[in-house]
Amino acid sequence: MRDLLLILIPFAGAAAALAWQGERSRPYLLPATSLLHTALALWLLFDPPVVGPGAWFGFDPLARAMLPAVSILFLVCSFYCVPYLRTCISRPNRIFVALLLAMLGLMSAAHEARHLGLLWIATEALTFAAVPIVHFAGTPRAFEATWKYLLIGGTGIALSLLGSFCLGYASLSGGGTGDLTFTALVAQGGSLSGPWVVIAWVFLLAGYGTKMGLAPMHTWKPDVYGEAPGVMGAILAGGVTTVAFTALLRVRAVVDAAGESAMASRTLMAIGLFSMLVAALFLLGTRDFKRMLAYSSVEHMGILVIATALGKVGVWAALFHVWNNSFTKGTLFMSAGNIRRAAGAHTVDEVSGMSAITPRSAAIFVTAMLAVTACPPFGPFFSELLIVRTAFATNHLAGAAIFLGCLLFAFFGMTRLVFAVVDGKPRPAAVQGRKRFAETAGVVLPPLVLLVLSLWLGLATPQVLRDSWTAAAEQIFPGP
Amino acid sequence: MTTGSLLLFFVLAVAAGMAVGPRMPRLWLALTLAGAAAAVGAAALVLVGGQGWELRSAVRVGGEAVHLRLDAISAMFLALLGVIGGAGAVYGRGYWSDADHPDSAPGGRLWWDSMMLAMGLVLLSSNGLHFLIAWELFAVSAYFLITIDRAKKETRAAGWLFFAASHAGTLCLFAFFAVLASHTGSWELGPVLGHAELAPLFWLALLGFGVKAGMFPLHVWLPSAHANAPSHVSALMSGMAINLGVYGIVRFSGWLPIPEAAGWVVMGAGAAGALLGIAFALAQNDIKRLLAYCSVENIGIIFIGVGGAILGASHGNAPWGRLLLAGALLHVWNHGLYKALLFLCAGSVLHATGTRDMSRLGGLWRSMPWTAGLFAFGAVAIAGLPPLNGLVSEWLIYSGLFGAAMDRGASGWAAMPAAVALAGAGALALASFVKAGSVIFLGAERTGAAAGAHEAGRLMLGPMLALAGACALVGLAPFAFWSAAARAADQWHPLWAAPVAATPVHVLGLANLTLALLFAAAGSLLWRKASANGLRRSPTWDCGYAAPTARMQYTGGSLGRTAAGWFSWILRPQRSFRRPHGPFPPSSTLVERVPDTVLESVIEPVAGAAMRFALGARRLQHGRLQFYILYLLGGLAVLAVLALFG
Amino acid sequence: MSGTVNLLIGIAMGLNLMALGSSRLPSVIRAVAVQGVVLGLIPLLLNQGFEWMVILMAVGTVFLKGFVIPHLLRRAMRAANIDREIDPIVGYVPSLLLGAAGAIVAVAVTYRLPLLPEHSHTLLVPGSLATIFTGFILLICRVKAISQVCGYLILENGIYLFGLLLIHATPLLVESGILLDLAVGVFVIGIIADRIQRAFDSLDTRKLTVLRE
Amino acid sequence: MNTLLTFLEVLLRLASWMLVAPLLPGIINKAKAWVAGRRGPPVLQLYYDLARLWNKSVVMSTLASPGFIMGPAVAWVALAGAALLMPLGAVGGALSFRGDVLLLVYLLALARFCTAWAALETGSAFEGMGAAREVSYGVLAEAALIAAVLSLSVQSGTLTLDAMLAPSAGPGAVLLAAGLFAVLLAENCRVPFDDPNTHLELTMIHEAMALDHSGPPFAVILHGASMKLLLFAVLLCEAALPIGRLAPAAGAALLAGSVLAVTVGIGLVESFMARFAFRRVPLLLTAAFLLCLFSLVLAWKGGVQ
Repeated sequence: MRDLLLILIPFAGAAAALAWQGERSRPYLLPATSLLHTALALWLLFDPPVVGPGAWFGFDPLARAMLPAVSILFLVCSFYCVPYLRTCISRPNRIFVALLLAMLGLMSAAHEARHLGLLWIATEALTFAAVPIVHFAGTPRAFEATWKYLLIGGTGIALSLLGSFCLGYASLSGGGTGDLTFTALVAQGGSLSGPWVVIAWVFLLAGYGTKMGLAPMHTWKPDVYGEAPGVMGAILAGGVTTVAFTALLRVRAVVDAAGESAMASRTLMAIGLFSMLVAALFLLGTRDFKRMLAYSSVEHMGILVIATALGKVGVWAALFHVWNNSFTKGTLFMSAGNIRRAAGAHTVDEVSGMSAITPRSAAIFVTAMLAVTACPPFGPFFSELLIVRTAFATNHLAGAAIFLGCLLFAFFGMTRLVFAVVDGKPRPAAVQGRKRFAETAGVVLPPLVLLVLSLWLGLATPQVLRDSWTAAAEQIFPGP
Repeated sequence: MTTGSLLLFFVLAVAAGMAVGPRMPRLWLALTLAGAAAAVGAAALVLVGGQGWELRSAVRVGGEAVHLRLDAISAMFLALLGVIGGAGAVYGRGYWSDADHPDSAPGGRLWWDSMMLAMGLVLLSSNGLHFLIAWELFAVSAYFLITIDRAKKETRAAGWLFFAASHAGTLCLFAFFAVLASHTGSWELGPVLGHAELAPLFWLALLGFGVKAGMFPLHVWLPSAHANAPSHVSALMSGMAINLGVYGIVRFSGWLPIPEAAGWVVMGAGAAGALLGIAFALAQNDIKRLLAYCSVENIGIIFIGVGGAILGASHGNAPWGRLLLAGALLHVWNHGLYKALLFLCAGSVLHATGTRDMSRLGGLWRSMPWTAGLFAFGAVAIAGLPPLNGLVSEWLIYSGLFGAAMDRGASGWAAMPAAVALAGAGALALASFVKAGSVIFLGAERTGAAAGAHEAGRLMLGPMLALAGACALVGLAPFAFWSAAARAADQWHPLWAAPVAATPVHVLGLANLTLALLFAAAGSLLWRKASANGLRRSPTWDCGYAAPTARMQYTGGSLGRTAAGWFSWILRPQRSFRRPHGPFPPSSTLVERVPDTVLESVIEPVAGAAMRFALGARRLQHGRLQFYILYLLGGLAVLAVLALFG
Repeated sequence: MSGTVNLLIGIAMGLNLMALGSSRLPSVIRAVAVQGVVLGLIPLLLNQGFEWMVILMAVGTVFLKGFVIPHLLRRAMRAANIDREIDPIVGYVPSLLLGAAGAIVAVAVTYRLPLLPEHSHTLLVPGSLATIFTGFILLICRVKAISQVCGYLILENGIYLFGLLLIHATPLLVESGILLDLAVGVFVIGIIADRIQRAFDSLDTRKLTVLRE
Repeated sequence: MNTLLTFLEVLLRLASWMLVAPLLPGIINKAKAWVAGRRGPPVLQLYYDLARLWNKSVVMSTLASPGFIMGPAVAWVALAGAALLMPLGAVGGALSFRGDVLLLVYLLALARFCTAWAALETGSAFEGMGAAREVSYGVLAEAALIAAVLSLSVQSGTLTLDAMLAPSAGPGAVLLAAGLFAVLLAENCRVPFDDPNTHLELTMIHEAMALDHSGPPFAVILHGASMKLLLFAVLLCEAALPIGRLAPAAGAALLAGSVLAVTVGIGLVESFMARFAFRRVPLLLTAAFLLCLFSLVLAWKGGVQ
């Protein structure tokens, strides 16, 4: 029941937001609701419920290993939203608040969904719920981004639906009932019809890969992350992508049960490395620090997928990396949002010397950039190092080499851009920005909190999280 | 006082220094000095007492139990860290004072201590994960320390180059430690000579640590970084930081099985670095670039020793191998000491005149006699001349190489060329420092900048004197230091039990001492005699030329021209020369620039090609939705092929 | 029974070609609408016995796909006062040929797939594959936003068709949820198309290439 | 007692080195004069010059620092120390230890450093030229010297001077002698590298560096130069001939004779050769270096194990 509450609370909040009248006070619903949500999520993390085998929704080990990260990220973002929405009070925020909360609910639902169809429904709904927030700015650029997001995302989602049907049909033609709950599918295991499983995997990988933003299905990402509000970028990059990743993990469990494990690893490794390569290439020459974050996100999705291809330890590392990615990406997006609003632009051609205008945000931005490029002692360093180690241990020498090479090039690109933005002489436009944008605690603390969290996660990973990841990895790869 | 408590004090003091540094300079200085002293003390306890210190704590950092260890090898480096860290801190207070640099000095103090702390932890940590953490923290703080003066564009560029190169090296170490851990099953570090399959790992270590050490040809970042950093930072970088690369290679070549070719490659790289590094130095006109290239040379000398040790270990633990390793370790010390001294001298010159361009200086000994004297002192030391410390280690390395040659084993073919290269490098170093010293300090002031110079303040002279004193100490009483180095050499390789072959270092020390006394005696005697005979001052006799001017002096460029000309095939100097002609010639100019060939002829073209490729690839993101969907379809197709037929 | 189904599917496939071949937007929209209606009816034929839930679903689908969304699209079209697709990326004849080829390939592929006996003699699988392919062609080859929306609709029709394979297996609740989602999706897309028309005062996606690299 | 004896011996050797050294330039000049058919200056000319200079007053450039006077002193001490390290035939060295040969090489380098530094004190372009040439050719000379020493030590399997100089250089002796002779000429600025009694400053190395020196410092420079010449001559002879293996008397005689021969040889070279153009100097030095290298290879191949 508690796990269903996790889905219901945000929807209740959304309903409240729709009904709420005060424009100024409505944003406070966000932190209020997500506080409840996070509290509940943490309670569930420490004291996981027993999930019935046939249950459609449930806080099973996989959900337990990921959902709290999303919840915490959302909590921090919601605190950031309050001052953000106050600055653009001109635009009505009813839809914004309601849909953001609905997204939280849908993300919880997707993470907890143990039925392929429901998982798909939640993901699709999530996609469409994000639309109005993406073009919250209301500029033509925002509309263009939304359009691409919709059509590419929609197509991808459609493919994943096709994949889900194929999986169901695999069960049917394997003599099963076509029951789409993961437990049933895994239970049917070897008797699933092989060809259909493979076809299903291809469609699902492509479909949910589009949602994750794996190359070459990533093309919507830079546009959306570049145009959407920073906090939205944080939630997309740290929350929505993890939903798609959960889906892939759950499906992978089925595919392995059907005895197609090698095929899955092969495809995952390939698409992961390709994503990292593309991301590294685009990061090398990028000049727009918000689109840079998008490519960095593509890179990290690639890292997750590669880790998933490496077996049990890899999945453990991947789950670790999900947390790190959520927190560091959140920090980056929020601090970048501050800098963008102060500078009034987001390409290095128009922005420089921000350490003089927004010293705190600039410092946080640089630190988070170092963290996300695997500089110790922040979390990503540990997870990525573990992934490299696992890759070597499983004799993926070439894979590991490419992995490290891409990390290096990504580092080159990101450091160059970020230092160019932070150092140097401030532009006159930004100097006026001093008046336009003040670095209040409300906009500086949230990213800082996430940064500290990621530091803490790296140096002293809590045992309960380690256990939860172990349990989740066990759920994906049962047995030794 | 036990080693452990001293080390704890070091860590706490420096960490506290980080905390208070930006706000309270005085307290910061006290804490840093105390920490440095504690580090030296701990190292001394290990080096004299002989037994190492080890701590296995239950505290877990990043999921790994803390495991610290200080043996003679790491103690050698820790002691140097203490000396240079302390001296540089004092110097920095005078050189980079809050008065001159209100907005960067506080940050500089913070990063200084964090760098000291990180380097100390690198030396202490005996766990791969923690080693990497400390290593990267060290790189990051070095970056921010090099670029505390972020207003200057070239400083930022130099810093970024360092950061990029160092990160490339770090990723090699990622791979190195990851493979190591995946084979041994844990992040714990220690001798694993059993795993013969790990031998190829040595190359990864050589790359990863070689970049940091500035081993030729991986030194590309070094000249600009050392030249553009504040001088006390250059001293710390060049005197200590690059030695950590040496530490890594020494450490892991002792603990891991080693491929056959390793010794040859290391010694070859060392010899090449020694000769070419100093050739580049000779051709420089920027005093700090000259010193930086000279670091490349000295690292080369050290690597000659290390490579010889590796060869010796693979040739039945020949005694000359020990000699070479001990010599190399001692040279780490010596180089650290006199290179720090020289960078501080260069810093004083820069501080007094505002330029690093030697051809704008000259005659500074009148305005800054102390700095001039100390620079000459450092020049004698770095050229390996008696009676100072450079001689001791180079003498040891020579005798090791001669020993290898006298064995007439295969390794002789590595030792003999190395010895000759070392000789050439030594003579070139002498030439470079005759050039640097004379052009900066002797003759007449070439420009107003030089004329307006002033002697460095007390805070700056003190550390310089201390370092000079250390150089003299190693030179005149080498035996104590030799025994430390020998002890470290014994602990290098688990199979090396027997002590290093006895060498008459004490005789050398005696000779140095006598010589020093005689030099002083003869000098004063001659001076007395000259003044007794009557000493007149008159303008320099320029063979009858009526009106000599300061611009007629021999310049640095012309001083180095002949010898540098022999290396023009790699130096590739860029000259722009407008000759004077006609009866009434207009102003003529000669601008000479000696870029780093490896950087500008190898790295930059490759990087440029990669960049062009990346920029070309960006066109794929052209904003046309239809093609994006086509990409999606294509990805789907490729995945299908991979899944069905892969 | 399955004869009728096959007939309807055949009609749907024909409508694919019509959508591909016609340059006039209204006729494309009409094709999509009719296809929606036709496919909406199939569940009624497929399931034995009388389940009011299924009927409700079918009616909903027909209403949405056949009337609401087409109406929305027509409005956007009129607002932008365009009624034909101008110089598409791939011409109409080539697209037609592509579509036809796609249909043939779909039929050919279907014989290679391990189908259950009760499905092996229906056009469900080839029809859905062909329709999906048609949808992709429209999405890729057309430049007017509306044609792309139509492409997306056809794509979803194809998937919906494939989903009918599982009509007995999957619980109706899930199916209806899926249908609802699809409908909402198309609806949102339509709205955004409308907004774009207002923002750019055109529905030519060639104008939507500001964001690049 | 024992140390006292050693001390006395050292003093004795020092005295003899100091006294004998100035003889060599005189002999060279005599030989040149004899070839040219002149009477030439007396053999003891340098002694007179030194004595006169020692009592003259000093003129010092206004630009020069005390290093201008320190330099020659330190250089002289370094050369004297190097001379003391040299074994004298069967008598051996006064203070010899493993690796003393390297100290010798470095003492010569120190002498070079000090002379060049003192020369540059004045800021005169001519001294600059001299110093530049000195340090540049020093590179090749030092490499050749190390190669020679290396071949000797490989030959004899030891690192102490008197052990490695006692026997002859074996198969490579001739090559080594030729190489060392060239190095001798270069290091002591004789024709064909330099012409000690030219008066065209542009063409000088050693003389150019001493242009501004006068009085006692100049005397010290000259005397040091002569000691350096003697040192190289002794090194050459002992490397080439098995002097150390002979009976003391015979050894002493042979040493004296051979040194005399070398000196006269220098004189003959100076009378029959012209000075090289400066750009050809490196070639000759490289040749010397290669000769030493070949002798090293020979020593490596054959010779006592």
